[in-house]
Amino acid sequence: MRSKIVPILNLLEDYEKLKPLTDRRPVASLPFACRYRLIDFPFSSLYNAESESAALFISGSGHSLYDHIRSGSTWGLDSSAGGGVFTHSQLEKKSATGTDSKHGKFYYDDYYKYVTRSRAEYVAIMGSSLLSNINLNSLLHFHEDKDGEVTIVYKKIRRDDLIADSKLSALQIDNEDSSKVEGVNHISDLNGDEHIYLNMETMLLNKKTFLDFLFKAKNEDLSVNVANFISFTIEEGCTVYGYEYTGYLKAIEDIKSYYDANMDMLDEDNFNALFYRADPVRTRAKNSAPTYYGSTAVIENAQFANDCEVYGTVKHSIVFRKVNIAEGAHIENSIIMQDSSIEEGAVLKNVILDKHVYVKNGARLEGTPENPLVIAKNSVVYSNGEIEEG
Amino acid sequence: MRSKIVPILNLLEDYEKLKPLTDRRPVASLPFACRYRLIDFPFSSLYNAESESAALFISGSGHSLYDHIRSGSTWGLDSSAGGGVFTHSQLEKKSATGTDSKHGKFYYDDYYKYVTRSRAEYVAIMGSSLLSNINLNSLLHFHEDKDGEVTIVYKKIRRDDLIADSKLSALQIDNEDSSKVEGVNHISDLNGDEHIYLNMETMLLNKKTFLDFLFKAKNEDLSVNVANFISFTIEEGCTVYGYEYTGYLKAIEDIKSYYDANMDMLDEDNFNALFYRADPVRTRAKNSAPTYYGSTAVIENAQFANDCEVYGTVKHSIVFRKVNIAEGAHIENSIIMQDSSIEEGAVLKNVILDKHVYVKNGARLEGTPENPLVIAKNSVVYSNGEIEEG
Amino acid sequence: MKTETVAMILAGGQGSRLGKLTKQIAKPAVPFGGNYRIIDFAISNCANSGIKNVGVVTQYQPLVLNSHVGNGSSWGLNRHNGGATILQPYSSVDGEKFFKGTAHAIYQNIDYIDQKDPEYVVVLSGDHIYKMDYEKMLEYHKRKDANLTVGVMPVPWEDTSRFGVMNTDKTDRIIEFQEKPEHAKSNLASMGIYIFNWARLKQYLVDNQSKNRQMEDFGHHVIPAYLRNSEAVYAYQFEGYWKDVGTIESLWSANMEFLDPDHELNIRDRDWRVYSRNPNTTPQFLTASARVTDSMITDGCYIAGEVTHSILSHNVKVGKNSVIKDSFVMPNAVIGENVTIDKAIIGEGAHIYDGAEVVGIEEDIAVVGYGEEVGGYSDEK
Amino acid sequence: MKTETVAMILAGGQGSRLGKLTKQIAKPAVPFGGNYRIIDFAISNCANSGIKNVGVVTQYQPLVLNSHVGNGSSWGLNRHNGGATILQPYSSVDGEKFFKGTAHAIYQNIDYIDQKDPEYVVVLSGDHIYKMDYEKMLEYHKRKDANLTVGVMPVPWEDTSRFGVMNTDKTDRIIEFQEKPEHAKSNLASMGIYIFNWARLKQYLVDNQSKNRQMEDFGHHVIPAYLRNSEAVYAYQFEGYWKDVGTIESLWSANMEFLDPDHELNIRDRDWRVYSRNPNTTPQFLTASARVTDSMITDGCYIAGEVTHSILSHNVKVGKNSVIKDSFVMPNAVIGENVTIDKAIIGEGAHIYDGAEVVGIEEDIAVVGYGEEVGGYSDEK
Repeated sequence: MRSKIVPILNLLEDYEKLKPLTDRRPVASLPFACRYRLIDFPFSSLYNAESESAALFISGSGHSLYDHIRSGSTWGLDSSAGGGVFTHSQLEKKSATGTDSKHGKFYYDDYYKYVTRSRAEYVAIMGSSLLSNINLNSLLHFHEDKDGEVTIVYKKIRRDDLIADSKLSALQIDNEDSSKVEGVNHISDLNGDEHIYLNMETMLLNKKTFLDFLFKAKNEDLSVNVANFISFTIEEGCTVYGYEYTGYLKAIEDIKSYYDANMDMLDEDNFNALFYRADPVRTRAKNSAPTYYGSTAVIENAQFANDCEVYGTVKHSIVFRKVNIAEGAHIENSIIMQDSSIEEGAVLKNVILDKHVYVKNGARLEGTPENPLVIAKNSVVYSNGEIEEG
Repeated sequence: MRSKIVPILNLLEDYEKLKPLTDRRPVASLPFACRYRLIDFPFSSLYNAESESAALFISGSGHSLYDHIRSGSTWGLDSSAGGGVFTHSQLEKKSATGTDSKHGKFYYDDYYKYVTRSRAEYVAIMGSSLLSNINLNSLLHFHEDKDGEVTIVYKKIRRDDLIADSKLSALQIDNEDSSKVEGVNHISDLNGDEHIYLNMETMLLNKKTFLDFLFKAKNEDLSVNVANFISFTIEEGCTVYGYEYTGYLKAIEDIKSYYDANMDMLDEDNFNALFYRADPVRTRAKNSAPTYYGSTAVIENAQFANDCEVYGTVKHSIVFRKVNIAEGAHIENSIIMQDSSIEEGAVLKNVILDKHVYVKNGARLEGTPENPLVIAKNSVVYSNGEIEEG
Repeated sequence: MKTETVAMILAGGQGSRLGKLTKQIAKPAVPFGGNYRIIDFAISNCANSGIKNVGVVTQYQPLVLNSHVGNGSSWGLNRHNGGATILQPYSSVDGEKFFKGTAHAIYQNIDYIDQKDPEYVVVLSGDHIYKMDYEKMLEYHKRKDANLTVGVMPVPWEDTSRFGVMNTDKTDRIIEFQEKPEHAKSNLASMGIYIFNWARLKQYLVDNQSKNRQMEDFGHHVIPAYLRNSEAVYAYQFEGYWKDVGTIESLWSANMEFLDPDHELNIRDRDWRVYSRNPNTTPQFLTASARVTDSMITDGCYIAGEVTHSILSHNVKVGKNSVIKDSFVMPNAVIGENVTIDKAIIGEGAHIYDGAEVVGIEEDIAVVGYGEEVGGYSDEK
Repeated sequence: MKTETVAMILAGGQGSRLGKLTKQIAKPAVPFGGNYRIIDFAISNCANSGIKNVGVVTQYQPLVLNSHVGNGSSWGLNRHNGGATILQPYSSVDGEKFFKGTAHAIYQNIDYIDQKDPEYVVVLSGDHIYKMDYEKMLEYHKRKDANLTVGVMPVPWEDTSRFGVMNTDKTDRIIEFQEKPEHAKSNLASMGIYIFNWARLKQYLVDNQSKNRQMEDFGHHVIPAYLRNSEAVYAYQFEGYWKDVGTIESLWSANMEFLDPDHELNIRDRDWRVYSRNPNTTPQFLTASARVTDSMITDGCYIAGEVTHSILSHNVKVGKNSVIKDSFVMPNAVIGENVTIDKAIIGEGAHIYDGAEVVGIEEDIAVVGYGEEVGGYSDEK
């Protein structure tokens, strides 16, 4: 069957609180769970719904993202015959027009062109920072069934599952019909122990609704972004339905929520909810050898990618590709990204090592679960604890 | 045979004088000769030498370049098993370090990492703005034969083949041994009718020579770029040989030289020199239908890509993909980029239409060979000559 | 991922009525329309109909077809677990497996189909020129709750004796099948396009083979067996352009029709593209002496002569003062100066030397074979 | 682009000594080492030796092999006009072409090789585990100005009767060939690796076929014919690790050797990588009850039990209190709780239920076939 969905990925996401991890990469290319990047999740949703194209709206240079996506063939987004990945860089526009475009503002013309040339009937809008695994076909069935103009995905969570100064929003759900959306609230206006309907910023729209909106937004020079789009459509009189997502969700808004999302995967229920469902998560294939665990290795509740060599102790941790862990090294509650090396006697607790970090003999690194210690890419950590940034 | 060359493409090229064509694209992705972009030429040199990887150093977001390159598979630079395209964006570095890196400065560490992990013995450095088709295998044989440390490619031209304020340089060739390079001059210091040895900024170096240089440059915080690299190596006491290129060459430094290069292709000798040689030029394949020439079409010395429909008169012009030319339209000495439409009775002389320009019924656009008229991307040209930029 | 539909394209035939054009390559691999090979239409129909798994069954001179089809990436098939797979004879513990007929070719590739585990199998020919939405036919098949739906089209009554003819009742159910009948009861001809419920077809193929009953050909064996057993067999009527290019004359006239910018095949329709493997070549160069009207020209051509109402495939060279009219020239042909070509098909890589003439008439199109040389030796390179 | 070398990998054999492991798939497609299939070693050798055109000749149960090898992109072969091509039997105007022996398989695929127009053809087996730089062997071949170079390696004298043995003179020229001799004159055994000058080999194959002389097998017919005619035939001695995994015991011991991090096969050598088609799967999950030592584990595994000195391929599940020792487990096997596996090979997708035991000894390794189920039915999903 031909895909009925034309998807737009809004990757103009806020990365300030995720620094230094987002120094050289957008939120969408943050590494996650040994072998993935956050973008893999919405991309895999597209793959599982057999979408043939995706438009990406990116801020900054997108360099690391392009390197990961390449032709998009991993997710069936190859462009050799129709379809393809279409990228739109905010930056490019800026330098072309000489004006400082507002962060997150829609580029109406690019959207218009992309959507009109597709034969698909519905527009899907997704992001990457609300980690989840959404079945777009189910969403589509729901949307066709309800026959409204917009369907927005939400999850019922507690207010304090989110960070204090979260920039996300919550939906007001109709008391009579729990699938109808009546309005949108800022999270910051809500109390800590309330149950809320988190706006997952993933939605399905009728193509015509979307094009009408673009036309109006352009003519009236509106500044509408994903966050306030729903309030806008409700004000415009559209019928907006809410689709409840019941799978794993984590809003990645700062270092701690990023760290927690990774640690969550060590809980089998969370891991299975995100990965072992009918909709597998795909990432770019890399040639690799199996991981070797030496006779001195002690492993307890940990996840690894291929291509590691492990002789030390690893507990409750997430280890990416090509990591070497020497005999006598001790790693606990940590995230070790690819190409890192941990020498004998080093001790790491509640640490995030970015890519290609070298921890020398006997060095100690310790953060707390509330405040994990982040070591920047290419750093060398010396035995005396001194850190040289790369 | 395994490739002996590890190539570096320096695409930090000056684009100021090529505006508005370079408003939204680097020099490397300028469209050329109906179906190519400038980057296709060095990439095809790599393909023909069976290189498996390339490092690209890009300024700005490189968005249009990434979209063209994709996985690099067109040029055998696919990364599924070793090799691949490695991109390094100057911009990324800037925002990461907070300092304003000097334009064109080498990023020593990225170079170092890229070169050391290759098994190849020689480093090739190339650019995209000196349009040519260089056989890297011949260059390699020459280099191995001479057994020097550096071989730089030059072409014997007249000073006034270049623009008055050219930023290029010329080599000083040894009187005794015409293959030895003794120094480098700025073009701007040379007289108009002199024969000069243009430094084509394409070179082959021994890997060790290159790594030694990186080490020194980093330690001493030198600011070396491609243009002054040769003087630097000569000062350091390296033996530098010059390899004479005798094929087609055009230095694309401003709109006129870009226009001339395209018009040059309508001369069979130039066309054959650049395209019909043992080393074919490859570009990303696109699905297309043959071009249809209607019964009213009058064509004289013109080139077309597939997917056009032509009913009008086209003389001495270059026409890209998906261009429609209505009956009664008249096009002369012009470059029409893809997706443009020219309506009945429109007259175009010495014009460059960027992509997706719509020229309405009866509109007249006229430039001169010395100063071709450029119409920016997405513009609409109305019958009364009014131009609406897109 | 569940696969709803697998398409099996039968591309095994030699197509001997195409004479020297099918001596070294299978008929579906014969060039067509400047930028295509015949099989591109069937594969593109699959791609445009959302069918992502396509088995191309072949056993005759498969090299060109194999490298053309590859993994199907040119048609965007290599996505979402889909892809094109070339299916050739092989041996197993049961012995060697050559294909003896259309149905037998499916039987021998049961393993491939079972691997994909589809609900429906669409069986197609690799040698017809048409655009058809198999998804609509599949919707019809489901709506009718059919076990087999046969694609049919009305043909002139006087031609019915050349076709398999389907007699239908008012509900479009097929009640009788006549193979090349002298006195046809209907003018609905089978297009060789079938949608089967896979489980049922497999049962027919396996059961009958194990009982040594002949089940080699769809027309001769399978459809009659279905009808005998009162299976739900329906006819799906196709109305558009459809052409079997099985002879030199039909190949030529299909190209001439294709050339017409107003033809219903409309090659420029962006909503139903015909995909192919695109060669890497130069722009088309029309020199000052060229005169090209009412023609399709493909990238890589160099034209210094006159081309009227013709299709030139990629990399064709035409010298000065040569005239090409009402002809189809395949890729890489070289045509010298002062050559006359009229109502002809020029094979891939053929060389027509200076001053030569290749002239046919509508009823007897002139053909130059692949790599064939015509005319004396000139001093050109 | 000129092609210097084409490699032809003979992957046609059933490998019947591997018993149930080669019933549905060809021997070169049998899984190995956690992340690989046997043929990956030969294809990776080609890729690392700079050979970009690889023909994989196969006729026995080719489906798995075909989808594994594809166009060779997993090995980076699909670049620069190169690529892997699966060569199966086909029919032509000369009749049907099944392969009767190693040399005959090359003969039947002359068209493929001629299309690439190489100087040299490297003939390889698809079922050996080794790392070898064919480029060095080719340099030797050129230096010796040979017409045929045979890859050889010293074997223990007592084993010579199982091999084709090459007697060489002081210049390494082969002066005599003994096939499985009772009294060998040399201990240099043929590895089934040949470099031929293509023009000469083609001449031998075509001439002799046309004269109805047998030229079916390299060992039995071609090499003796070359020697009879005093062609320049040289032996190239290989010194590294090489293993024919033709039996259950040798497949098992090759895996056990592969596991050793200090083994000379060194799978982690970045300068000579062994490539394979990589499945898309999850990270490996070692739970709190897992105990994994001296083992290779692959992505997608979920381990709650104990694994010692074993290789687990991707997506293997091991339940609590199960013990796996000295074993090789193929992909997608599911091992329940309280299971004991020792000195065993567990086939792809096999299911070992709770409490079952699969225990072999070094001389008689236990084997569970593909998709086979062992043990009673438990209440697990």
